[in-house]
Amino acid sequence: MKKGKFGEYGGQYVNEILMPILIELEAAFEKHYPTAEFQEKLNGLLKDYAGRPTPLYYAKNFSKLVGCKVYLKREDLVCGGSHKLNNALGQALLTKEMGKTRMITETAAGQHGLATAMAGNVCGLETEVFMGVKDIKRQASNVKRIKLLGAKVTPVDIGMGVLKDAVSDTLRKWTTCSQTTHYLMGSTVGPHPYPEIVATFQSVIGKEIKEQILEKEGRLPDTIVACGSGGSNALGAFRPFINEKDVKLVFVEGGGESLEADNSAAAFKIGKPGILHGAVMQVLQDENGQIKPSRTRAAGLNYPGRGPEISFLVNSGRVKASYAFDKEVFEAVKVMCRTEGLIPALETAHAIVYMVNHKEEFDENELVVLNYSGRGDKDLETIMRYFHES
Amino acid sequence: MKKGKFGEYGGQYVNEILMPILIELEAAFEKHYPTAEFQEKLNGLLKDYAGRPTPLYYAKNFSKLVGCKVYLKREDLVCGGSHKLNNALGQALLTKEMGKTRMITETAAGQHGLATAMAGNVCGLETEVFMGVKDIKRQASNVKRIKLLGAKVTPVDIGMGVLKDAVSDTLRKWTTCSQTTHYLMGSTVGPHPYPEIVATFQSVIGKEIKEQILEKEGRLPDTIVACGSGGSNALGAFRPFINEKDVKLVFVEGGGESLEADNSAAAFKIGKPGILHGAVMQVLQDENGQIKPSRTRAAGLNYPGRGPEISFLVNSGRVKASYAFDKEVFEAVKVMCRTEGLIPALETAHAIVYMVNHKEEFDENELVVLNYSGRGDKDLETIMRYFHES
Amino acid sequence: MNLEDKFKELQKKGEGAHMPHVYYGDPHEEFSLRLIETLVENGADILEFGIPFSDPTADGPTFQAVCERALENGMTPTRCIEGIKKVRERGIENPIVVTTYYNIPYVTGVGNFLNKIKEAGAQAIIVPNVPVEEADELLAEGKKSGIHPIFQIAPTTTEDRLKKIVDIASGFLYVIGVEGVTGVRESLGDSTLKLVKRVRKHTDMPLLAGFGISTRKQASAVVAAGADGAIAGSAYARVYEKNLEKPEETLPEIARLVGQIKQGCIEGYGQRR
Amino acid sequence: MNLEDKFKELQKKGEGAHMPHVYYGDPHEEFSLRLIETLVENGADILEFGIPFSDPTADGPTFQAVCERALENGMTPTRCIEGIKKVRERGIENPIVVTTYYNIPYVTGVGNFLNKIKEAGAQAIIVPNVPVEEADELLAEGKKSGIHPIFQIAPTTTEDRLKKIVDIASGFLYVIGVEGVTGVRESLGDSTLKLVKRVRKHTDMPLLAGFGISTRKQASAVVAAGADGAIAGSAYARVYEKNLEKPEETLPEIARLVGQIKQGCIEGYGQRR
Ligand SMILES: Cc1ncc(COP(=O)(O)O)c(C=O)c1O
Ligand SMILES: Cc1ncc(COP(=O)(O)O)c(C=O)c1O
Repeated sequence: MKKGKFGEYGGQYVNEILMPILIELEAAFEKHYPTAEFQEKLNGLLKDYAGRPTPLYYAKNFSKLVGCKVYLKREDLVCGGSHKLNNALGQALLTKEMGKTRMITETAAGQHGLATAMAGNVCGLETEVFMGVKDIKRQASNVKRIKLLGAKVTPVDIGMGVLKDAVSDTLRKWTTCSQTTHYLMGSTVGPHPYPEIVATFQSVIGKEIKEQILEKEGRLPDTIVACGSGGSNALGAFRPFINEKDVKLVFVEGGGESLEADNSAAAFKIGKPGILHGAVMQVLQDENGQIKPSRTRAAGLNYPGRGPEISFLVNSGRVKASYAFDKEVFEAVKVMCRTEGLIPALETAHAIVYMVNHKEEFDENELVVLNYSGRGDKDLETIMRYFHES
Repeated sequence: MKKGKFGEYGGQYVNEILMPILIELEAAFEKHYPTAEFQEKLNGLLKDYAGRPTPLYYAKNFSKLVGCKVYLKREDLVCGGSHKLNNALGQALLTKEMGKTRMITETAAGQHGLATAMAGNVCGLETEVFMGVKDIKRQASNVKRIKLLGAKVTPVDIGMGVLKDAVSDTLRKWTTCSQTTHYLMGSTVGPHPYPEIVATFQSVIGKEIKEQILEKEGRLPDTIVACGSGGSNALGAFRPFINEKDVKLVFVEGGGESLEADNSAAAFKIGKPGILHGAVMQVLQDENGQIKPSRTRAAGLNYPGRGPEISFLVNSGRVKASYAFDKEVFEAVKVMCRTEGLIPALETAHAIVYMVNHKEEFDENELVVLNYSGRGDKDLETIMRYFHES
Repeated sequence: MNLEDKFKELQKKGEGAHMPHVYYGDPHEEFSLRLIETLVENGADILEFGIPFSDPTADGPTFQAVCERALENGMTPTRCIEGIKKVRERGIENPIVVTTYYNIPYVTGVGNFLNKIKEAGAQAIIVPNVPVEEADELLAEGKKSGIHPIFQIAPTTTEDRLKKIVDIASGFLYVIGVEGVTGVRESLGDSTLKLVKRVRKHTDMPLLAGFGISTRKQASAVVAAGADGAIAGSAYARVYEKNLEKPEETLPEIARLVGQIKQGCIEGYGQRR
Repeated sequence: MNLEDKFKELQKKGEGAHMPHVYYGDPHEEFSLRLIETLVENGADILEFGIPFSDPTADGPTFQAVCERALENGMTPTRCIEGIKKVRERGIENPIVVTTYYNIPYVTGVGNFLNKIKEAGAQAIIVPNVPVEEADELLAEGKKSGIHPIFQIAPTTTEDRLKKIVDIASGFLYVIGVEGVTGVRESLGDSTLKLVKRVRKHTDMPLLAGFGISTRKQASAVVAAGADGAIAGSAYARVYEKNLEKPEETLPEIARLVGQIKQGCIEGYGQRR
């Protein structure tokens, strides 16, 4: 397969201004990432700043409920509350290596924006975060966090004022400052080399899962379940298992209110291949190729595209795609709260829905790892409002 | 020294109803805690559920600012966002061993209430959390979390509606249900055996610090700084170093608005020994022995008493007591945000103030461990409001 | 009159004792004095004289509010001790049992404090947050000053502890019938009666039962079960707190109530076997 | 008329080319047609005919709004292609360069799409998000259908890449003078002029400079620096967007503007050395 291509997916569909920067980025990544020096810095930060390795927790009460053995990979315990920092720290270090002094990015749930601001401060880099006006409103607490850390939050009010629009605007901004500024892509999307870089930095999740499950159970899991939109936490968990053909991989995307809703976020169910934000991906679009906005209550899954690699893996049958509806998601939050005392992020709760909905399919000895991508603090208001109103 | 006594401090000043229960608790702790079985369960939960060991992070940027080498002991990364879960998990397991089915507790910042609700759910125990009406208001987000986890939150509107009153009411409630219900004391306060139990469960912090600093620096730290009121995070960090006479131990309490303010929380500065909530402690009181309410913007430090052990250690000169004023605390939050990308809890920020205020005293090779007891998510509103208004 | 003589006198008369509990200074000192007079004139045998504390953890909502009001109005331990003197000056000779939390004597010095209340005219002290384990100083200083430290016994008290308590107790034993704090309760339940009987097996010392007693029937029941008397406190505060502006107006009602409860103590004594 | 002939004609006349950029369908189709007529009648040599896309990442706020309005009003790629036909039907013979983002041809099939626009009357296509690395299909299908894929060169373009682009390009080269997106800019800066000169060293192919040009002076400067013409787009949208209710009323102003910019192209050509 050509570099940066995953079957028909991937590529570098950006304008000429950015191409040389992407080439530079790829070269920098290939040069620095494998060095012992870079690895030492990265692993140092992952361990001491981010709190890795994260536990693989045997969720006894939840297991009982779903009738098989479920381990939670606790990315919620990563500093900042989600897996996003794994990647942000890596790219921040890379930014330093490239001699750039600033980072820009976009964020929806705010988790990636927060991670970027944290990584920026640790590495002494200025940061600017683009965020759709709608997301600014519904993820208010993360906006506060980001601002408190001293990052600039730039509201994006074009389009629907959500992630898709924020990515577009960040790309535009990047064309004006790419020589001094790194675009810290937050998921396994965008033009090559981003999907590769992000997946590589996130693979620490899967590497740990492998070690930990072997230590705890002496065997690989039967199934790994992860939520996602761009796919970074899922690929992070899946990558070391892709060649382990006996390990079933399940990706759960946002179903929104219903599949019939014009703007369900379930791109694998109702989207098709298309080109957005620099790559061919599975993407929600109308019959003319106009990208459709997605809609789910989980801001972090509210993106119309699926990254090239996860698109390819689903398309080729290696990964099973599923989806969860908003209503189920809120109920799943409650289930996890009550059984294990953990408030999951709305995104993460999508993976929980999968387990609850497929109870009958698991037998009691089945070993499932659920990539518990983040904690629900950022969603607290939304969750409380949902249960209050409904 | 008599069991449960720390010099003149400590003891079991409770009414007869509770005495037999305290004796039972002490026996249960002495019986179960040392067993391999209990240790295995506890360590399993600490590792896989709570996320221990927490990192010892060399805060390079912050170190530069204060002119010595500062490591942060990252209790903010413990599940729930503070050190409180270390103790809550331990006592929840103990509750199970005693055959009790419920836990009650009080909380101020909400961190301990949250930890109790989490530990309760994991261990299958019902929980009820008493909380002053004033704290319910200013720690609204933690109240939401606790409720979402299914715990009952009981507002306490006697007195000033703060922690002191909540402890009193929990003690009262406990007298009505002590045979089925464990009072999960959240700090190193209360009658024996609580101070001992809580300090023992929290000592995991100091044990890890010792191991980690030896690994990283090949020597013990020169100074350990911790904030506190009851003293649980401080004692957790200090205990394994108490006999290491070269390690300076600093305890930072809440100074409130100013020492002159009638209700500053600085009990070591302006309190004296007295009996409250079951033990002799350093406590804020008037000349007649009436307990005075404390006041600091950090809800978790807003308690008029200092636990018996920390009272003794300060009184005997082993631990140096210091304090930080509200205004300094908010500025310290900002300093940590900007240098290290971390939003500290207002409580934790007291320890940060100490470092900032004593800059000139440190030389560059000085090795300081700052027990970073919790993250500031719960204080986000308060912090934003402070910076907005001032 | 000392406690011993009082109990002897009542035994001779064939009556159970009634000890009303008053926190001094709520809503103001003058009312407390008149309340005490009313109680004594209408049936009280012994007086439980409470010194308000900021954190009365053994007290229920009624007495919490009582303490809070008294402190807000400037009541202090020193003024309370003066109050005992005033009670004596008004010619009241019934035994007085001071109740307070341990921090109050602790900050004054326990011996010092006991001497002061003794001098003012008290016979005993109840410190609910001092169990036998912490009673050494109270016992020693009590002996020196001639003040009886009164100990409590609860449903949770083991046989072992019961023996220990009986061993060191003097004056009388305070039997807490229910698991909980002070305050009026609808029904007393079997637990109080059972506990009274259980304690009786270990000692001939006078037993006063308290916590939750507010009616003639309840008083009668505990005395019938073997107690030598009944304690009621919140029951009275609940009457006058309804009219804090002019609490004097409630004194007739309180007079009736204390008479009834005392009547219960007398009836119960008659039903003893 | 094809592009080659157009450039030859202009060279003969000693004029720089002006290529205005219009997104078709904003605020409605009829206006777009009249706008195009106005532009062509008053100075446009070549027409950049934009097919609106939902996520025009190479466009600034003006053209983003333009696309959004056109799509909201129901414009589709199919209707755009019909629109090219209509332009031709109105007798406009200037070369037409279609601009759109790659998802539009991608979902129709690139060859299919190019055939359609060719058939409708277009000569070339600009796809800003297709760099040389991803251009294989566009090149192959362009050759088959007779549509020139136009490539862009930016200030960030390395010498290496410049050679590669020059190698595969046909029709003309689109020189992006500034790092950024489409949209009016106060001043052009040296970068555009420098880049034009740099590119000129590598090729004799026609160069059109764009991004940020909105005045006679700017057009004149880029042509004087060696470009064969100037592109302006947002400049025109900025005029009619002020009166979206009756955009026709702005056509006289647009006529003046396109005349001036064309004048700049002519003047600049004269200043070339
Ligand atoms: C907690 C959490 N999980 C999952 C996601 C989805 O991102 P990805 O698909 O890159 O894993 C997000 C994005 O914000 C998130 O915050
Ligand atoms: C983050 C944090 N630090 C410190 C404290 C103070 O408690 P302690 O004195 O028991 O450590 C609290 C109490 O809520 C807290 O939440």
